[in-house]
Amino acid sequence: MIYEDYNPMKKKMFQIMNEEGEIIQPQLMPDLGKEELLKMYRLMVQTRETDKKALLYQRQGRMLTYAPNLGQEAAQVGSALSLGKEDWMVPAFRELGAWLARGIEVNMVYLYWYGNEYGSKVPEGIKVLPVSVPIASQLQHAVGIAWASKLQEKDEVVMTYFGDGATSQGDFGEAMNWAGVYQTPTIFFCQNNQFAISVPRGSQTASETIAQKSIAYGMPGIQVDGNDIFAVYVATKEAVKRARNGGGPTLIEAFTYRLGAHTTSDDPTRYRSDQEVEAWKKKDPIDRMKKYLMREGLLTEEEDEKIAQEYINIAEDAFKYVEANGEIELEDIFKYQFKEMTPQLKEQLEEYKEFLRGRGEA
Amino acid sequence: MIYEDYNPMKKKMFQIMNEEGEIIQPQLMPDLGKEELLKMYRLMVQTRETDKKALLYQRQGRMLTYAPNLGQEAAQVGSALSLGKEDWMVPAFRELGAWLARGIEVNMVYLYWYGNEYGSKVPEGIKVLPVSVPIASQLQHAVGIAWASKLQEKDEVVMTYFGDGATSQGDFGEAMNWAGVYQTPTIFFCQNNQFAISVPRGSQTASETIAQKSIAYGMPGIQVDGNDIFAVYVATKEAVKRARNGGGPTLIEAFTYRLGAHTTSDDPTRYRSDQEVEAWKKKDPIDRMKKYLMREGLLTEEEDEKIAQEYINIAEDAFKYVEANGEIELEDIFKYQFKEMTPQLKEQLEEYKEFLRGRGEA
Amino acid sequence: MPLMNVLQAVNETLKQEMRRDDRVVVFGEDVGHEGGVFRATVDLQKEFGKDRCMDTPLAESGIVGVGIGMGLNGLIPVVEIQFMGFVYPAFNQIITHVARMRNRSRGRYTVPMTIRMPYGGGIRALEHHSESTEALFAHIPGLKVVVPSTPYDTKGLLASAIRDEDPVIFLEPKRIYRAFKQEVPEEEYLIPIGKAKVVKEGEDITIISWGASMREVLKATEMAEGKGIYPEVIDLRTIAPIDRETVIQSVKKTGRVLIVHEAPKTGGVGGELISIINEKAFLHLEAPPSRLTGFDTVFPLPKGEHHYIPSPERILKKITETVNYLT
Amino acid sequence: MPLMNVLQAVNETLKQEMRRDDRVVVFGEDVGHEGGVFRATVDLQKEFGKDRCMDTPLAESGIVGVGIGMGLNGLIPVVEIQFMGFVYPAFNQIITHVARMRNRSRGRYTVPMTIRMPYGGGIRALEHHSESTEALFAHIPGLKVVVPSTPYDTKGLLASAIRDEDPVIFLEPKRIYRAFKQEVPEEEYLIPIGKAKVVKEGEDITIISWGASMREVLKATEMAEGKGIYPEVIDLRTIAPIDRETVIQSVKKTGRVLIVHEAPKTGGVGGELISIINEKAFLHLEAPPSRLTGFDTVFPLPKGEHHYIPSPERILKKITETVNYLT
Ligand SMILES: Cc1ncc(C[n+]2csc(CCOP(=O)(O)OP(=O)(O)O)c2C)c(N)n1
Ligand SMILES: Cc1ncc(C[n+]2csc(CCOP(=O)(O)OP(=O)(O)O)c2C)c(N)n1
Ligand SMILES: [Mg+2]
Ligand SMILES: [Mg+2]
Repeated sequence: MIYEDYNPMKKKMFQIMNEEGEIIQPQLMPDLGKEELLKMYRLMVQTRETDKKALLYQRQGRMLTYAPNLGQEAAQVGSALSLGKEDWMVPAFRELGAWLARGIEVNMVYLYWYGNEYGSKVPEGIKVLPVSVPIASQLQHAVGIAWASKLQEKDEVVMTYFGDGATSQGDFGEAMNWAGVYQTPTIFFCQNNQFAISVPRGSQTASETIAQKSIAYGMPGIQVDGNDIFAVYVATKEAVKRARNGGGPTLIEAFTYRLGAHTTSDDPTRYRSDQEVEAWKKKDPIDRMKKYLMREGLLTEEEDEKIAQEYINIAEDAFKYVEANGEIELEDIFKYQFKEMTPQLKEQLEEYKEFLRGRGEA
Repeated sequence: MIYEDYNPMKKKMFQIMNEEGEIIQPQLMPDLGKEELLKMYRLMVQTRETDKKALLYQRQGRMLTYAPNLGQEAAQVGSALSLGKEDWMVPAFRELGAWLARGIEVNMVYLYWYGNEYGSKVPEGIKVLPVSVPIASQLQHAVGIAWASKLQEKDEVVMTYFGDGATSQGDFGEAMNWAGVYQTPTIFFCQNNQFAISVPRGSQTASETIAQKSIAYGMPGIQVDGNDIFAVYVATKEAVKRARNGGGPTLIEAFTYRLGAHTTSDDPTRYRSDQEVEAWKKKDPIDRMKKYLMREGLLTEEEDEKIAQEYINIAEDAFKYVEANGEIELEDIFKYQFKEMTPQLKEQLEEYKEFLRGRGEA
Repeated sequence: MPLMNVLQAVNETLKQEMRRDDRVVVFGEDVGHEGGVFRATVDLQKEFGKDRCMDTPLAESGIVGVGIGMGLNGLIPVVEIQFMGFVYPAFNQIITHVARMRNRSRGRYTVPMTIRMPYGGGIRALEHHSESTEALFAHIPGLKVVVPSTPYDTKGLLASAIRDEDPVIFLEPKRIYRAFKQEVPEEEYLIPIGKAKVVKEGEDITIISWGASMREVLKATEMAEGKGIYPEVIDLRTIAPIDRETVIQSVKKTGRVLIVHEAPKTGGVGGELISIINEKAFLHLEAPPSRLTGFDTVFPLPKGEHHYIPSPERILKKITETVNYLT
Repeated sequence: MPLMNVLQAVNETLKQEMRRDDRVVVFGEDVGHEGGVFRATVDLQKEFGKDRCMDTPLAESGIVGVGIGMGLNGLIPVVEIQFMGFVYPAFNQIITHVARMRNRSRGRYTVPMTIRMPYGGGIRALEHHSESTEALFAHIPGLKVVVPSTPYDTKGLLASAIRDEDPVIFLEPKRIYRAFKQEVPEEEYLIPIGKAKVVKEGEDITIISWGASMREVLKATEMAEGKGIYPEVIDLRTIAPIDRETVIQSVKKTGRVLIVHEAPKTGGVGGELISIINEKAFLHLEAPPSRLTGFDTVFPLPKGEHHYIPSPERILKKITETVNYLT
């Protein structure tokens, strides 16, 4: 419906709720009950609180590099909630909100950023791929998973996440093109957060929008207000439905902003102004939905505080768990190269253990 | 002019001369005198005769794999003639017509396909890069050359050649995107000859045209009748002019057809019908221009035959030269790895020479 | 037993594995309708349909990257890279994902993919069509690298590669694609990955090689025997992980070693073999282990090709030198 | 003389070379306005402008491929790959073009590019930020590979790399980017590519290493000296082409060798060194040349990192074992 009416060349961003939390396109408002609305909101709040805690632990030197996602909660949560349990999510590295929405526990996420591979051992039954660091490479996997689903008539849809910077990589073009040719059920969900580390979106591509890049691959594309969770949810939901019905892939540009640093090693004041950041803070996706919920009588300040506290507690417990259980077993470094260790690996492990034994360390 | 009026989404191919050699858009006809028209025609004929001879020698086992370009003469010659001597051409591997138009002698071309690296030692003063086999990789070089030209205010323009298949490669997207960002004077000239070896254009991308891929990179794109040398010439000429004036890159899709095999190792009857080939033969670019020239009184059958014979002779002489001078010097295998041979290379060469000496071969 | 060449053995094995397990899918550039530029996948699309044998867009990173995804979602991809010289656009996918998915996810996700590539020189081809860069793959933790040298081994090794739950780089020496035929059983059999083969027993020197070069090695060996030198010849078959046991056992017997490969000398697999031999059989060495390899140069265009590939005569010379060292 | 760390030496050298030759341009992801994620290119854009120091789109194949073009058209590109782990998308450009343009065109075209990359482990980083794959480059004919281990060498080697008319892979051990300072002359000087350095003379064993590992090697050496073992220590500095003369001369003196590198053992540069030593100094060997290297595994995430990188204690153990071999 919305895709049929939408032409990315007209450069009009798709929006349902404005910055004041007002519904400006009521006819497009998804049919969600109180519980579902609160679930959305809660997930956004959890994302934010979990993120804040991670930053705190990092600053205390208890966690390693961390990639914050402040400001991108609506884009992540709204899109991930459009998926069914049978569907796949193929992330980059900044998708905390989508991880949580898919049912991954905070323990796991923290374990990963703590520097332990077990943080990537996604529990059975949850179809989420580990963090993918090499920019845009995961898009190819998303196409493959979707193609396999189609070939096996599994009816799964795949949502893959990437940034504005990722659109410059060869793998972006290859994956989009491939999805177009084989009409795979893949949703390419670009979080255009306006920066690739220090490089602004305008220096990344001369294309006026990311959405219009869909034209090169013969697939629908849309630019949505990434800070409007309803717009994100509706646009992804419809793309998921079309994909599931054999209608092929979609490119969605979620227009948003990274309010924090690129990672904890980054100092964003080097490349952007406070004004810009302040202007974007006014578009905060959580504030916006909170206004909506309060206006609708679905949330009080008090309840809101309680929700936040709940997730602060969960985050603290999770990190306690990680600090108590976050060390790795030496064997694990060797055990997962192949199904079975090669003689070389066994020998190297043994030699190293002997060294440790010699020092009374093993 | 033509680009301002052209919208690739309208899927209308740009044409000046129809299949009967009639000028259907006289207002766009380039202002060319008899000599220039005949130069165009002669180059096309030379391309064809040189190609035919190469195929013949190949079939006789005197030349190696060869990539014929039958049917693509107008696309190659028309585009290459739009360049000035100061400009660069960055080819793939099927651009015989463009090579000849740039002033490369048949000797060189044959030497290359004879299996001798000296065939790629482009003479000083001619700005043509060697054949580039890895599909789409040369597009990046074309952007770099053009960027260097811009940064050094050299006013050179770069025309790079590639096929429809190349548009699926990551390097295509990266190069196009980069050219858009830095507005480099690069013309991306895609010979859409409908096949990448056996894979038809329709299986290569879901994009309805190659031209519309330009939209993803914020640059103008046009689909031209690649068998209409005037359309090709005018479209490239205008793109070159705009590039030279700082107006940035252009994507040109020359809609054409490979009438011959992919290479001499290929059997196209495995993947396409005789009817299709016959239908395209009717669009032959040389016939078309010949009709035009004869109608305009600029060419007679007799003159035409003479032209062909002239180039047959040149081709035969060139191949004679190559057969007499086509062997390589052993040292040359080692000499061009670096400016100076490393001790390792010297040793390996010496050891091998000693072996040859031991057999009385050196 | 039917007679087959290497190419036919590839084709037969693909068919066999596709029949055996309908999760096996084959794709790559021109592999579907056309049956591959070498015809290794001919008739697969006919027999198994367009959902099991697919033509792909011209994009190697895609072929491997999409293959990863297919492997993660229930299929067993056997992909073709048209020539080894065109695998580099896929290097990022191979190194950063194919080789790492199991380890990264602590076993939750695996990539049961086989990456087939025609490899090596000797067919008078254009640039990039003749290289042997097996050493690049052998250095990457998480990859197995296999090279058959006969039709018989091709079948047994390729079937093992496809059934392996981990990724396997399967290199097909195109110089011998059609060079000779051999009896190849119709029934299934597996040759284990990671096991070298003593092709010929001997006392005087151990020659280690693999792939197409095995033919030159065996010719040289015959010539050596004519001179009273009896080499033991090992076909390594798996480049990673190397079968150290077979190698060491032989070197302990002969005390002398020659490694023959087509790849450039510096950084080639020969270096690794020599190091292993030093580590495990130092006291048995009676001469410096030697290498006969490609030069440290780009593989020449056809007019220079004959200089590059180690010939039986050059191998013989090295054999003689190594055997005569200090005797 | 000013005191500098490795990072400052990189930055100073880039400035010096850009001042000296206005054909030198520097570009890569975040290198312009931001000055690089490690700040190696800080202030370059300020001093030389946006036409000499540029931010690029996020595309490594582009960085190298576009760099080739710039090199062909009169400029001297010094490009940065943000981390070595992200160079693989550019592998095709490096292997099929950077390393081959001179040879392909019989000298008509050359690629005077320097490709800088932060390299190696030890900074507790995310996946792909810690690898050492110098062996992959060292195997490719047409590439030179350089790794400095001190601020002083960084300056002399980087200047040589930039002035080299052929492509140079310049690997910067990020573990020691800020680890220590050294006096570095303000004036220009060049350290020749292809020359190793004897960092410490000794009799008992030759230790060969490069990059960040030199620090652990020197610590282990001190510990060994405390036990009365006197190693000769060689900083290889250039990985390709290897300075065989310096290596061989030392081994002939000591008769024993230990090679230390952070890359996985199998297929690492250690293997090539051992082979060279066998070829050139076999009769001088009193013990099997040994290797202490990274494991044949993926480089672990930070919680496992300390196991992976060869420590002084492990180096010492190997030294002792090698020196005590059969004595
Ligand atoms: C292939 C590759 N090159 C470089 C990097 C280093 N890097 C990490 S994140 C990043 C920027 C990504 O920008 P974008 O795609 O917009 O995602 P965002 O960080 O904004 O979420 C870069 C350059 C990388 N991870 N992978
Ligand atoms: C990276 C890479 N992959 C595969 C090949 C093998 N190959 C050579 S030509 C070709 C098809 C090219 O098609 P297209 O770009 O349309 O050009 P055309 O041959 O039609 O001129 C292929 C797959 C190659 N040369 N490079
Ligand atoms: Mg971004
Ligand atoms: Mg084509």
